[in-house]
Amino acid sequence: MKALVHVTVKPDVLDPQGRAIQRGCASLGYRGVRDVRQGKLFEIELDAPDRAAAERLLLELAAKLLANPVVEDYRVVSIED
Amino acid sequence: MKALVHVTVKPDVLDPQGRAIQRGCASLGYRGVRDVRQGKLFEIELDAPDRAAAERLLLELAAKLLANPVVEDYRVVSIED
Amino acid sequence: MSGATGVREPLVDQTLAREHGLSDEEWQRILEILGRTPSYSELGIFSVMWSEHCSYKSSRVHLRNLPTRGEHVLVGPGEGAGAVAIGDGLAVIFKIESHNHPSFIEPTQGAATGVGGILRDIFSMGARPIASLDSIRFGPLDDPKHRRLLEGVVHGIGGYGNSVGVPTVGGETGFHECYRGNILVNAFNLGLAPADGIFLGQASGVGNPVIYAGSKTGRDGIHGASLLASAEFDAESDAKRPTVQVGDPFTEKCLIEACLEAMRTGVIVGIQDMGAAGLTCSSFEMASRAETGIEMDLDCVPQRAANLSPYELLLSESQERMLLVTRAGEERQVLDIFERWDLDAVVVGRVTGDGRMRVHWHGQTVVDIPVDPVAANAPLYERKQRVPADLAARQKLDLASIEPEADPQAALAVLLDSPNLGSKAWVWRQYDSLVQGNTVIGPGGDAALVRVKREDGTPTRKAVAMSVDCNPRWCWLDPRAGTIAAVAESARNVACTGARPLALTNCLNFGNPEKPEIMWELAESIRGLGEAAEALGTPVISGNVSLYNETSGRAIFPTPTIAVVGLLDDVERHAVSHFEVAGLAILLLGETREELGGSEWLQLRRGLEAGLPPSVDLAHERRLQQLLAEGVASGLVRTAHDVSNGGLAVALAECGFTGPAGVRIGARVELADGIRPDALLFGESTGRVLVATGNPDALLERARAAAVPARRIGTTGGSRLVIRHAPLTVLASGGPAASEVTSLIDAEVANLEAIWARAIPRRLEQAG
Amino acid sequence: MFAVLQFPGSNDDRDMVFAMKSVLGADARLVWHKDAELPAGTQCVLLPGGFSYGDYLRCGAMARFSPIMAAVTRFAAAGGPVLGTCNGFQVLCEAGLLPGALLRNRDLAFVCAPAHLRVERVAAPFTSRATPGQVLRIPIKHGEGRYHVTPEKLARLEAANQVVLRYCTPAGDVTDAANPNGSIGNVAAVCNAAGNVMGLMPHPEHAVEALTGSTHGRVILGSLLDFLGSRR
Ligand SMILES: Nc1ncnc2c1ncn2[C@@H]1O[C@H](COP(=O)(O)OP(=O)(O)O)[C@@H](O)[C@H]1O
Ligand SMILES: [Mg+2]
Repeated sequence: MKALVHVTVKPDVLDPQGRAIQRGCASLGYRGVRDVRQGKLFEIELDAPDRAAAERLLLELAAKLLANPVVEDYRVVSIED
Repeated sequence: MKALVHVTVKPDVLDPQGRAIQRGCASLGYRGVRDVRQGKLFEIELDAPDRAAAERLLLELAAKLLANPVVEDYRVVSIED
Repeated sequence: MSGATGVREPLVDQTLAREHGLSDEEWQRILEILGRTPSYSELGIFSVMWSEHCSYKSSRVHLRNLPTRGEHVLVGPGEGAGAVAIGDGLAVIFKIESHNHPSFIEPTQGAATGVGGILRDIFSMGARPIASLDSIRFGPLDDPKHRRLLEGVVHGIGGYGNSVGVPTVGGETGFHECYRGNILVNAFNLGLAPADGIFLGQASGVGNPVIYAGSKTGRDGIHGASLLASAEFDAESDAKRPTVQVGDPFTEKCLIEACLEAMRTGVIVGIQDMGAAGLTCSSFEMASRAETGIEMDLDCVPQRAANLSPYELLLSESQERMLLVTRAGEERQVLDIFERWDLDAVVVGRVTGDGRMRVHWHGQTVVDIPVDPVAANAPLYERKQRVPADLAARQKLDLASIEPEADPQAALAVLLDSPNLGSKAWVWRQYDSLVQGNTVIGPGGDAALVRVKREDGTPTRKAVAMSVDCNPRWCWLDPRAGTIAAVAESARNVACTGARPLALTNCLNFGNPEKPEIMWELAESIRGLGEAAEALGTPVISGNVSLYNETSGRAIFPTPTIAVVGLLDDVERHAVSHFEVAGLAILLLGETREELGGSEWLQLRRGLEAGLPPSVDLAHERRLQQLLAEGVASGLVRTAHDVSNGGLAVALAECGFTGPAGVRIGARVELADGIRPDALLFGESTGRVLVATGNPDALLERARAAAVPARRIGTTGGSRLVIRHAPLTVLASGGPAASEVTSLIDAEVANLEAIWARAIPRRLEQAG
Repeated sequence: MFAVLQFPGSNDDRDMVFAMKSVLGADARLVWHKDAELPAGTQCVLLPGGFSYGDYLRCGAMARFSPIMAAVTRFAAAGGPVLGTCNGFQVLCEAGLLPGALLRNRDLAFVCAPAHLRVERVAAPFTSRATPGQVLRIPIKHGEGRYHVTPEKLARLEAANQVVLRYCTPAGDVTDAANPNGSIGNVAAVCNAAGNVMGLMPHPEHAVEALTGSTHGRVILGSLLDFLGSRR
């Protein structure tokens, strides 16, 4: 199976990368870009008996390894066979 | 509007991060995780007259600023009002 | 053999050979060597092995004449790097290499993999890498593209070097219009090895196993170094672009530790990294040096991508890979060590005695060619040379017609604010210069100084000094003289710490050698390199040639980057390049002549790049370096700073503010010479060093005995830099009258520092 | 005996051993991350700087799962002193042995420079040799050293005297300009509630010899030595 996991910085944590990109947009003339937050994307290929099991495994993995819950949120975005 | 852009490492390009994470999963006992590729996720808030215009702008931005087209692919995943 | 491999491969013929960069004569030669048409894989091998990058076919006839031997030289050019004994049973191993073309395409990864590659050259010889330098050159910073290139390259060098735990202790950063289409990224590394424990890239011992270790092979960089670095850029090169190689410093760090550990088992016979042209180049070179052959099975090669063809497996430039030969039957010990570090390591072949390279894949022989004609006896060219038609015009400069500087203080500000003379701290603050705990002088001094610690962690009293230098404008005005000056400057920088220059390495960055004018520049430069190396007693122990540095027919200035390495016997006795205390006498060693040709002042204040570069007196340089070594060892010299770009005024200003953050020390200086004041302040006469000493008389006496011109010009102290001028004519009539002494510069050191410190950052902060 | 952990990608491991052993004269030894137990006689655990596992996911994220970390957690729970510098600090945060997280520097660039640090807590085992308010000069070198906790959490840490060092000016003033990475409250070092686990971004092991720039690192490493009473 193929899955996608999103990891994002919690809203109250400063994201200087996102800010720098937003400023970069502005200086390139893209004034419409009001806010940018940068997160991580994981494309994962895994073996699991079914989608429910896959989701359990992915959530566990995200909580333990892919994200640092002190500063990051995570969610499983898609699971495909 | 709110949009999501995915930036991923091109398939033939080495992704040391992803490889290290895959190995990490294996050593944590998650043997089912066969491959991991790490990419970037951008949550963007922007003003645009309509979705088509937003998409045009985002693709332009991705090519110029968010992704490095020499080693990365990008796609606009969603645009919401 | 061709067509028998089961994969769809293109038909091999002369047209395909041309597309592979092989000339018609080279194609004929291949047919003669093989007695048949090569297979596709074989064609690929010939094309990379005979590329400029791997074969040095344009430069080798000239490089042959360089002095490469010396009392202390253990290994000269030809191996991964050169080695010099430093006593205590230790040797330093060092080399510089270019990664220009990949860095222009993808600055971060290009620069990162450049660092990775030079590190492998060093540790593959049994040395622990202990210090890196980088020499980087870009187009002007008003071009947003070059701001991004600078940021990317620095990010790449730092990202890789910091992560592998090797300090980057110095370098140089330059900007010039001529690099707009072709930036330069030269990476230097120096390692430390037991003098009797140096490993060579030799596949000796028939029957010994050949081991592949490190990262898996992917499709990265096929024809990367070889073809990219052997042809000019043009609009089409985008399409031909190979998959960019990505550096993996974590794997490299593990590879360093695993290789050094494996070398201690005593079972390794030979080892080399897979650099340009990957598996092909490393196996051919190792077999060629040992006069053996190799038989290899590509199916054993660890693979990252699916369905790799033999052609791709042989030519991939995937990073962080090594090829080793061990004693037969004892390979297990080595394989176990790699496994402990979680690295792939597998036996992929055996050493044979028939002088052939035989490669199998899916049960078929895809390559069967004799080693020597491909490696040791690659084609060599004595390319045509021609003096550039505009050389006389470049060199023409009538000083009398150059308007004298009316506002020296403003000129000093302009010089300090130029990206070439301004602070490079923006660059080197992003590099870990401290890891390994031996950095006595890091970036910011004339040369870096690194204490020597044994592999078991016990410190010695010794230190190694190193500096990388080149003035490309001088080399463009006169390639031979410019190269001599680069060697002299690099050695002088090293001597300013108190160290004795030992040997050098070089990276010759030039344009397209098929153009006779470029070939002339290259030949002249190598001639100068040889003369200077000979005269200064610093043999050339390694190096690298990077040609075809041009875009759309416009070549870079000739840029022979020189890195001299020196040895200091007692690290506690060294000099720094800034003023440490007030109240010391300032002496100027060497002579200031009326030389403004090729100077920064002439370019920045008069918009001219012309004239002859300043002359170099190599005999004087050698005496000067000897004097510095003695002066430092005896404790007389506490500060020694080379006078280079921007001349005496810039050097004096730098002495005042390049010490520890927040420490500023001014100086009062009086110059009494009969030459025009702008040449006095901003001329770039070579062979000059500013020193600060508590005992000027003793030092002057030593200088006299050493036949080095020296004079006291002032005293350290205060918060201002004051430079006054008392023309000689006045002196002759009985001492300067107060009214005739003119104040040329009178400025707060803090203000000068502020200008200097912002030169690069303020340009990077521009929008876009 | 000081156990200096060696993860794949550790860089300052050998430097830490050098500082403890060759400079301070203590017994120090490298301990491989795949070992399940600390060597017998371990009195203090040091987690060195570097880029464990390349810092590829997040700094310290993977090292915390190394087999040796379970033993370190037990050692810390039993009150044994544990010090993490730079990457070691990041590992301790990831492992939950210290509060907070270390994020990408405010200005996004790696920075290698001397830093001035004001001592906020004078106590064994890490800072007994310091005086309150003393300013130490110790280098930093990191790309991800921005200490983060919520402001409320910071207030609790401060109230419990868990902030050990803060970035300051040479004169000892804690200012925004003296903050090299954007850390909340200029925090450069924190300890756990029990006071036996500390993490700091600066590198005391690179400040033990005048020859290489500073000896202020000895204040911290020497305090540990005093605590162990193992000076030879
Ligand atoms: N790219 C770089 N990497 C590391 N250090 C650098 C770099 N560029 C310049 N430096 C350092 O900045 C200082 C000034 O460099 P430079 O102006 O070339 O000095 P010099 O004229 O004495 O050769 C030197 O100490 C040098 O090592
Ligand atoms: Mg220089």
